[in-house]
Amino acid sequence: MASVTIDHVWKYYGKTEAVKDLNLKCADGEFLSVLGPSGCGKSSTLRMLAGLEHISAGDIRFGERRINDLPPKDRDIAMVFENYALYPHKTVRENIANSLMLRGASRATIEQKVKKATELLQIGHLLQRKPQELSGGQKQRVAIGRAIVREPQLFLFDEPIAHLDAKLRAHMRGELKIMQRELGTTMIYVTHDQLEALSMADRIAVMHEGVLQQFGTPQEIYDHPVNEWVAGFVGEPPMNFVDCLIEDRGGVLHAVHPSFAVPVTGSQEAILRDSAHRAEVRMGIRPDQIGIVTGDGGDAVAAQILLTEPLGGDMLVDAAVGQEKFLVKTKPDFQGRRGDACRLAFDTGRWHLFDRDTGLAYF
Amino acid sequence: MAVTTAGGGRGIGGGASAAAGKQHLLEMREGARVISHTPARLNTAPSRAYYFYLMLPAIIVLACITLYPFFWLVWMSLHDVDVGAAADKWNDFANWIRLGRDRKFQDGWWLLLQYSAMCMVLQIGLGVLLAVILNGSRHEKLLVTIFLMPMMMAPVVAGLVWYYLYNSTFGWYHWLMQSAGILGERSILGDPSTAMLGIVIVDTWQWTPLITLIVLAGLKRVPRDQLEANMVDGAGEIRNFFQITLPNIYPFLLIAILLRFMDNFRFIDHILVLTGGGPADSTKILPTYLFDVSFQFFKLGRGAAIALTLLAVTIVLGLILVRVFQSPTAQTRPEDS
Amino acid sequence: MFYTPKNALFRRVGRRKFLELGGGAATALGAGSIAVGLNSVVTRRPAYAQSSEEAKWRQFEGTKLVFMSENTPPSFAIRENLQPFYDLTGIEVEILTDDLPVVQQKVGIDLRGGSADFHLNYVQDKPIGAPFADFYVDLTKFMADDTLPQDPDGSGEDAWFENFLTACGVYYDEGRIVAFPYDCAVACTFYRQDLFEQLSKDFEAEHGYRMEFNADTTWQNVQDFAAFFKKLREGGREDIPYGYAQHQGSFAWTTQLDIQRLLFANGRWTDFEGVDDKLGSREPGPTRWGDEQSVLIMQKFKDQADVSHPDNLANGTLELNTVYQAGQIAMQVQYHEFAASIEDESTSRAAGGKTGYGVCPLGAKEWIVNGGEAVNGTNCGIGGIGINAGASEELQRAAYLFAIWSTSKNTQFSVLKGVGGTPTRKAVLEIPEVQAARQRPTNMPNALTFEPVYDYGIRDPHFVLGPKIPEANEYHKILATEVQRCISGQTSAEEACEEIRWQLDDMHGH
Amino acid sequence: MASSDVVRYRSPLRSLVNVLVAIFLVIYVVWTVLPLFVMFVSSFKDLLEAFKLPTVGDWSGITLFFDFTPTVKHYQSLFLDHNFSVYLFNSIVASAGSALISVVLGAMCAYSLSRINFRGKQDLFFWIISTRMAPVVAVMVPLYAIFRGAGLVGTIPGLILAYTTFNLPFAIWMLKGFFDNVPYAIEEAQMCDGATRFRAFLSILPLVAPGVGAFLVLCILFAWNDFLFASIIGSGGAKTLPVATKELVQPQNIQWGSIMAAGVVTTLPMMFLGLLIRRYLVAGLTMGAVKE
Repeated sequence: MASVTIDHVWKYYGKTEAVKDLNLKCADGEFLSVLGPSGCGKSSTLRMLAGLEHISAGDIRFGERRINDLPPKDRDIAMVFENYALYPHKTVRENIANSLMLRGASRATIEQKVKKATELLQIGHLLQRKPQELSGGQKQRVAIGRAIVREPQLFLFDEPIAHLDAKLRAHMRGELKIMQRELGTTMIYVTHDQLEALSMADRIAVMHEGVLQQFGTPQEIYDHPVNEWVAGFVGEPPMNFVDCLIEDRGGVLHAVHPSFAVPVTGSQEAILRDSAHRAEVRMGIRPDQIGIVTGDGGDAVAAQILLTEPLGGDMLVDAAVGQEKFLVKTKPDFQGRRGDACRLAFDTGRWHLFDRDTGLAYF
Repeated sequence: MAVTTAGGGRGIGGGASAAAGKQHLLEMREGARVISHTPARLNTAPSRAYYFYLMLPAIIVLACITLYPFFWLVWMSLHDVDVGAAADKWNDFANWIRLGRDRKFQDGWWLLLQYSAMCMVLQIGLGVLLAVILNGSRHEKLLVTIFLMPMMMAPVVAGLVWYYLYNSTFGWYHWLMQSAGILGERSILGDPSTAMLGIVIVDTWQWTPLITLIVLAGLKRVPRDQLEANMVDGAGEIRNFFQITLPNIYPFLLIAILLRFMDNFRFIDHILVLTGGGPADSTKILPTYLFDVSFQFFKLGRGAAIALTLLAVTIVLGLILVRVFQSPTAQTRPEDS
Repeated sequence: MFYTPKNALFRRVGRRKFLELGGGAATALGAGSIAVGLNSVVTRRPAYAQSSEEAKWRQFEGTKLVFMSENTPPSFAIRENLQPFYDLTGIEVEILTDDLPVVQQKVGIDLRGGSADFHLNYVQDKPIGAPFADFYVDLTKFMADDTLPQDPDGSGEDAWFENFLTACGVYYDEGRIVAFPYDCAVACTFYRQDLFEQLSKDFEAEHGYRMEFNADTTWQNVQDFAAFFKKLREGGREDIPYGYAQHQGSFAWTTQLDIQRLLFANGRWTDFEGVDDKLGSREPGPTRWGDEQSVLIMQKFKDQADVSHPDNLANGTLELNTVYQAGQIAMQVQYHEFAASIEDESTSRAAGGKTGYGVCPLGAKEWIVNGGEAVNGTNCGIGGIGINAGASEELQRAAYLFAIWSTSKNTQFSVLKGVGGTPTRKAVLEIPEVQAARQRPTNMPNALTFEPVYDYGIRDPHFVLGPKIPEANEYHKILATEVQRCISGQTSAEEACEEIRWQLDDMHGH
Repeated sequence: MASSDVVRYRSPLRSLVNVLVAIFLVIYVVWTVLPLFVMFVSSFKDLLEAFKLPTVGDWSGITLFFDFTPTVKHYQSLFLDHNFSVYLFNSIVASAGSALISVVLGAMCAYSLSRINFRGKQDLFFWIISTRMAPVVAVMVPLYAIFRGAGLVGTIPGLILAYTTFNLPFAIWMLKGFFDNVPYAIEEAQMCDGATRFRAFLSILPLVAPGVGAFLVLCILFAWNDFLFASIIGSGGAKTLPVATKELVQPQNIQWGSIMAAGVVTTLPMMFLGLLIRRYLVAGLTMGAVKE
């Protein structure tokens, strides 16, 4: 087991910079998820960790050991690939035992370890099959089996469940998390699916265009996104954004929009007042941080219902505020209809304001 | 639909349709989708007879130039057909029985096998090595272009050029080899123990590039993640090659081997030009012997029997080849990049 | 739109032919002449015994013929110069040329199939004549036909050089003549006179006699010469060529002739007991191979190979001449038609008086164990021109005109002048210009060889043809292979001879 | 993401291997090119110059190879004395003619095979391709007899037919693959529009045109380089370049300069064509089993 340190790492492909000055430290036994849309550099990062790409600049260390120039076989890692990468000409047993055989383990050891892994994954009955005879989920399990049988010091997962159907995906999320806890092995898990990251990881590194945006626990990422991009990327349904101006109205700073003006809270006001440049901001608020009631009046923001989407457990409401559109998540018993007037109440304790130029969050 | 697209998407030559064609195809597809909403004449599926008529000219031509000679061959092999006066008599399988004690016939098969095996070992070895080196090399395009050149040459011309190079009087290769102390004063073709090697070298020179190209095409299809998974599993490059690359290109190798094997049966141009089967019959592979028997001794009946054995083996090889053709692995397309 | 050769024939594929194609399936390679003269046109204006010579020549005016020949200079020369024949007869002749093996194949299939695409054939004595003799027209009937023109110098035995008519025209039975001698290749010795003179002293010091070449030079002497040259060369004299070289390349026929020279020279040994090789035999009986004489000569031949040019097995007649031209051997027994290429300054280093021409070496007394005579065994290939018996009578007669024209004195003379032909007609040698050309400087280099060849070698008892048997081609291959096995050390002389015996007797069913 | 991009790590061994690989490549390229180069250079040499060879072991003597006065007389003599213009024409007409016929008949047959199913289709298909695999020497005797019976020996139409024996099965086999890739829906659409069946067939030809063009060239290549058919069926009235080149090895004089010049004349056009259809070459030479 080992910690992983990524120290000022760069990756270029020709002139393209895939990863820019990445710094990360993953503690021993931690489940770290690297989250980002495709092309953000997360896979490159993972492949650099695995030794499948050269590190253009910077260092990566497992524990104290610098592994930049080690070939994959000497890094003591295991990796699960997006497409499973099973060996089609080998049986499931051979696939799983491959790494042990390559390391010259004894027959008995192999037998025992394969048995243990397949029991854990409940694929003992598939051992004699060839990969093309397996379903997607089974292939996935074999791929994972191939990784865990090694008992490596580091697991690398490259979107391992992206190709499964939604239900299976949800199931696998749980299993993977349990497995990681049981094995206690450091795991780095790359995904573009924020739900996976949030639900499974101890900490998440959010990447965008090769740059690490934020590194923190799922809760931190969700509650305190460092910038507009992270805020927009994390969370489902996505955060609402509206351009506002900060104006001092009667000694209280308000986020002002042609259709509304909402005062900030005290602690927020202190932050804003410390900031020199703050006039133009972008307000961000998650759909579940907006309260909605039908009818007019009150100090809440007046809006009109554009669309309601009942989702069973929840209901999503598209509401128009002037030219802006807000997505609101509410209870399924909400009675509004298309065209009805309604009022929105922003939970200003949990909303976010971002600098409109830099995108950085004030709070 | 009564008529199905047989073997659709098996995909021989599929990757070959040019971009322009694909574009056109897409447009046509769009068109098709719109039009198929009008149910008008969808039931006018062409009759099978129509297709058979289209097929007929080619089938007739092929039948004339293959079936007819084939039966003729069978007939000849059972009769005493040669230049003597008493000809064309039924001869109680004498032509076939004679093969049993015809040492040159047996040697011919043996030499053909040796020849093919030597060619295969050299060409597969070199071809795979080259392909692995070329694969992803910066100069891949240029080198492949260079390697194409020998293949474009008429085998007879290639034979003549090599004959010139091998010649002990004025051949530069002979001089090179002698100077390097590899060969004695005899030319490579002038010594029964090396003549076969001389021909193998020419064949290798001309056709190794084909193997390289085939293997190269195979290498492009080796899934990268399998290689990488194996690397992560702990394999070095050499193990990776044998464990992942080789099994993946195996169908390509098989195709290459079968094709070259059959070409060795088909083409004796090199041998005819270089040694004519000599010296001391050391390069008299079966087709060359057959050539002698039929065209020089004019023992047409005997020749026909030999020819039929050759045909039989070729057809078996061909059957195997077609099997491999149709195997799914060989048909996978290159990964989209 | 397709190319038709200069004097091409019009090929008419009519309805009839298509029918025949269908019918041909049934007859297969079998009997009968389907499609007689399909590619040709015959026109006939009958000539009578008493008619003028001109009328006899012109009686087939408008006829078209095809002559299938080997790609040798006489055929090229005649093809380039067909106009006189056309002017004389009004007959168009298309001359197709190919390598001898290809000519063999085509002619063989043509004759065997019973049709006649090629009305006139190049009848090389053993490779073509011996197997296909029965498919040619007996020319004697035309020779006696006074409605046909005849050569003023005659076409009988006496008109040609000794043995020639029999060699290429008579097979198995006397009285039938199937071809007229058209060209010939007779062996003689080419040697580098300049080198012989230069090294003679050294040689004499070693061997006690002068290194010269004449009619009394034996094969044993040749062996000594070759050994001497080889020793010099191995002693570091890279400029010294090898002394001798054999013809053991891939051309089986001349490869067989190469050992036959020795066999015959030493006691006039021939392959089959009681068979006159000039006449040949359909069923020659058991072979003599394997007897003491043959084993000894095989051994001597191997010894000879050991001191000869090392690449014997790669060099056929043709290649060997190139080696000689390149100045890498000092001596070769070669066919006299090659003299022209040797004497060509632009292609040969042995040109310009450096080469002497002598008869083939004499047998060595001590090598003869069968009590026979030692002779200058001289072998040859006599190429005849024969007429395909599958052609119609009319076409045969028209072809006869070409046969006698192409072998006439004037034609042979012009070929000799032009590209270096090899005359077969005695009268050619009597032409004063030819007489003069026998001495250097000459404008007919082949004439330099006439003395050893026509005046000596081709006469009995030196003349040897090799067995004329229907299986001649297979015979040549068997011999070539086994001799090569022996000289490359794969078999001993005894084994080689025994193997030849077994294979020949098997071939003949003994 | 080709397999060639798999990462490699630097190590002393690796550097050594790289050096060895580079050396091997250089040697191999030289080995590949040298015969062609010698052919090219020798075609400008006179016979005696072609005979020049340094003494064994004298490596500096290698310059002797370039020690000659270039002459184009061999090329001249080919065309002036040896009728090479005629043979060139024969080669062009015969190979192009056979390619054309093969592709036309082959397209019809391949299209049908691609569009219908019937019992024994696989067998028919195998029979078709087996005709191409058959060793030429084995069937030459009966073939020759047939051709002679039809009066086709030594004629260009005969040669075209002879080449068709191997080009037609090839064309059928290859083109079927093309047609298999064209969705039947296109023809249906055409027919819905009121096209006849034949017009529908014609309408998909543009889709396969690039491939068909390439295989036309491949057929030309095979025919052009053929020797056995050309020498036995074609020679005489329809001699082609390879046969004529071989025939320059004449009993009296092997004119190496002329042979090499003839080799250049025979080879150059095919190299050019080969480069032209480079993309299709592997598929063609492996009868479609392998695509690049």
